Amino acid sequence: MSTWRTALLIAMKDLRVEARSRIVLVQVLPFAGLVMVLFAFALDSDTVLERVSPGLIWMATVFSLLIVVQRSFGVETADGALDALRVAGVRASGIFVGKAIALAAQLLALEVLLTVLAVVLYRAELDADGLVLFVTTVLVATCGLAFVGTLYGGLAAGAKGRETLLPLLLFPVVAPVLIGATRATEAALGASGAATSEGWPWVALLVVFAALFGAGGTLAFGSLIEE
Amino acid sequence: MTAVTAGASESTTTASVRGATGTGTTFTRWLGAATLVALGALAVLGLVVSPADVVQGESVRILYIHVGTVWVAYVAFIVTALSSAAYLWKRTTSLTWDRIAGASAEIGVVFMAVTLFAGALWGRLSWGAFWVWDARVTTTAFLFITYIGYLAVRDLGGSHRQRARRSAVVALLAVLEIPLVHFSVKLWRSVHQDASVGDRTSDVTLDGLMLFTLMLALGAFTLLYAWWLLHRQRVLAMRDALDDKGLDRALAERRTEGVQS
Amino acid sequence: MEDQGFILASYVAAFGAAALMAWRVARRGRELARQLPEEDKPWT
Amino acid sequence: MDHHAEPVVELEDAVVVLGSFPALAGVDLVVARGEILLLRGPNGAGKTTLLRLCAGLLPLARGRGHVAGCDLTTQRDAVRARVGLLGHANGLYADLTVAENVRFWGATVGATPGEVDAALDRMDLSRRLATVPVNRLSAGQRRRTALACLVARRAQLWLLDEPHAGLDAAGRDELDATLRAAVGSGATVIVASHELERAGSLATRVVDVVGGQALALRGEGG
Repeated sequence: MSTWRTALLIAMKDLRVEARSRIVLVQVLPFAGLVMVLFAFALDSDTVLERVSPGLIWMATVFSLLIVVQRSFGVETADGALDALRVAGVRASGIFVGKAIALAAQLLALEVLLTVLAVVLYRAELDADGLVLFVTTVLVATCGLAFVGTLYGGLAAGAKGRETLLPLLLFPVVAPVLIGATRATEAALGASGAATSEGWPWVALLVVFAALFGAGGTLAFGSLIEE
Repeated sequence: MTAVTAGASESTTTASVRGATGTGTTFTRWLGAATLVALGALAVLGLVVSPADVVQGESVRILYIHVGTVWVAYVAFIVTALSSAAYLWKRTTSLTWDRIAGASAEIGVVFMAVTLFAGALWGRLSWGAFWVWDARVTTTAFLFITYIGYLAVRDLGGSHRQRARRSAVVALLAVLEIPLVHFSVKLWRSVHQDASVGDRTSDVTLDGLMLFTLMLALGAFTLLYAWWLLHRQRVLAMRDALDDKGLDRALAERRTEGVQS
Repeated sequence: MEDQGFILASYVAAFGAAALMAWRVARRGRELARQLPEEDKPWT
Repeated sequence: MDHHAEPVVELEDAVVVLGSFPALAGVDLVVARGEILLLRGPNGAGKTTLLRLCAGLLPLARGRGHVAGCDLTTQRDAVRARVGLLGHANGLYADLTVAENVRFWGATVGATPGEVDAALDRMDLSRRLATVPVNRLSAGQRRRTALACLVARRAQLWLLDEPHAGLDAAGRDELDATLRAAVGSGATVIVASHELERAGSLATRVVDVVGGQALALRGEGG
């Protein structure tokens, strides 16, 4: 079975498990919304909120990424499915890409909700010409986050103390995405006077990040879950 | 400048190093002695003998520590990355590469902590701020946390081989992150309105005795790094051997029961 | 002056860390060496 | 037991080292197609290591081995694709139904829907149980579902580590019937168990795995 077909198979399985259990829909999305509301309480002045809304969107995304990754690999380790995949000789790169696709799909749903909340709660305006930049940023950043989340999620899966290990490993790594996505979104929303053109170098950084961790993950994932 | 304190800190290191027997050999004793002399000289020169800098006054003395330790920290992480690659490349090599990677990361993290601490103090004296969003300093802080994560991964359990492979991959991924963080912070600072403070440490030119003291600092800490790495690698080797021995004994006992039953 | 305190602090940090690590690794080395027969220690 | 049937497992002086401990020290074993072999021996004797070796998970330190026609050192992925290893965990997705689990595992080798239905029928899971989520099944039913996944995955060699653990009497009888049926249709089964009386009647051949540096394989009883 080619890596790509395995990946699609794994991605479909992950999304079906989510459709059946609806954990992300019922727990993670409300959590992300709650985080946005808590940010509003903490910062409480409207002008500040409007200016930092891009940062808050991506902060909430990174927090939620953590939970979705833990759920995604919790499903695998609950009954030894990840070992069973390996024992069945399923290609590790296929598992990596498959789980990354499913993770990316769930993250995109999350980011749509967070953007809507930012517009509603923080009065962020998303004008037409900023939209292209914003959508590109979201797509590329989501790929990067999905690759990194799956890579370190697989490393921490099944390890003792994984709940605290995953944030320790993941947060330093997602820092470039957090900076890049926030600055690009700022340019897209015209927040704090940034022009749309200033956003594109950041998108380039996000593309490099996604490419590096896509390639690195595909190569390394096998040896991370191999016994 | 009180010479007494310099002497005091120097003597504490003398007593402890010379006594090493367990993992010591004649070579490491010579290396230990050389390290002590270099560190002693650094303390004396750095704190007392070398002059204050005409521009920044006494605070230049911290620079010897800050630059010395950041140099060794980066050397340590390069060694960790290289030995991790060496372990992964020729899969058949012994676990020595893995132990060198682990030992080097341990001392790297300690030196990174010292350099961040000294850097903050130096920043406070030169710029009145403990922390500034400078690309290199941020990357250093970022590396500090990343390698704490690496050390956490190292004691995740599993067989020695499993630990070695997993740690090696994480070490190489950490190297992958450095350019990403550095580039993103640099791009971020250049876009920001108030121009970044620039690479502070590089625009300070030292000469004469001060330059010599700085070189001495690099040398002393590198010697310390080498000495420590040798000893730590042997300690890790013994600990692995003990783990296996413990396993042997336990299973041998069960085997004898197995045969009798 | 504030400078003295900071300068001294940086030296104590560096030398203290070095001393602590050297002492710990030497002690751990002696401790483990006692529990292992000669052939497990290639450097002796 | 006709020994000239084509061998599924051939091990010659197989040595496996875990860390620096020789878990298997020179094992010679031949298992023919259609056998139900019982590995008997105390815990830590090397039974599980032997199963994991046959599943292509562990490298051979010395000696040679072929499983399902593939070399254990050079074609380990090929071995893994043809072999099913079932430990205490069933490797199932609790949120998905029985049919969805079996279909997923079949799809990893490109099994056709027909094969999936055949696997479900073989374990008589097809009627009302097929659409039940795994998390509402009994231990015995989960074990049957896991075995159905092995069938769907076209596993020729079934390696079962303490399969009877955690099953009630009815569950165990069900499992024995399932294994006999599987062998009937061309599979080969190796069961590791330290419950002597229970598995004895099931096995066509019993081999003692005795703990010790040299893995003494004695007795062709059973």
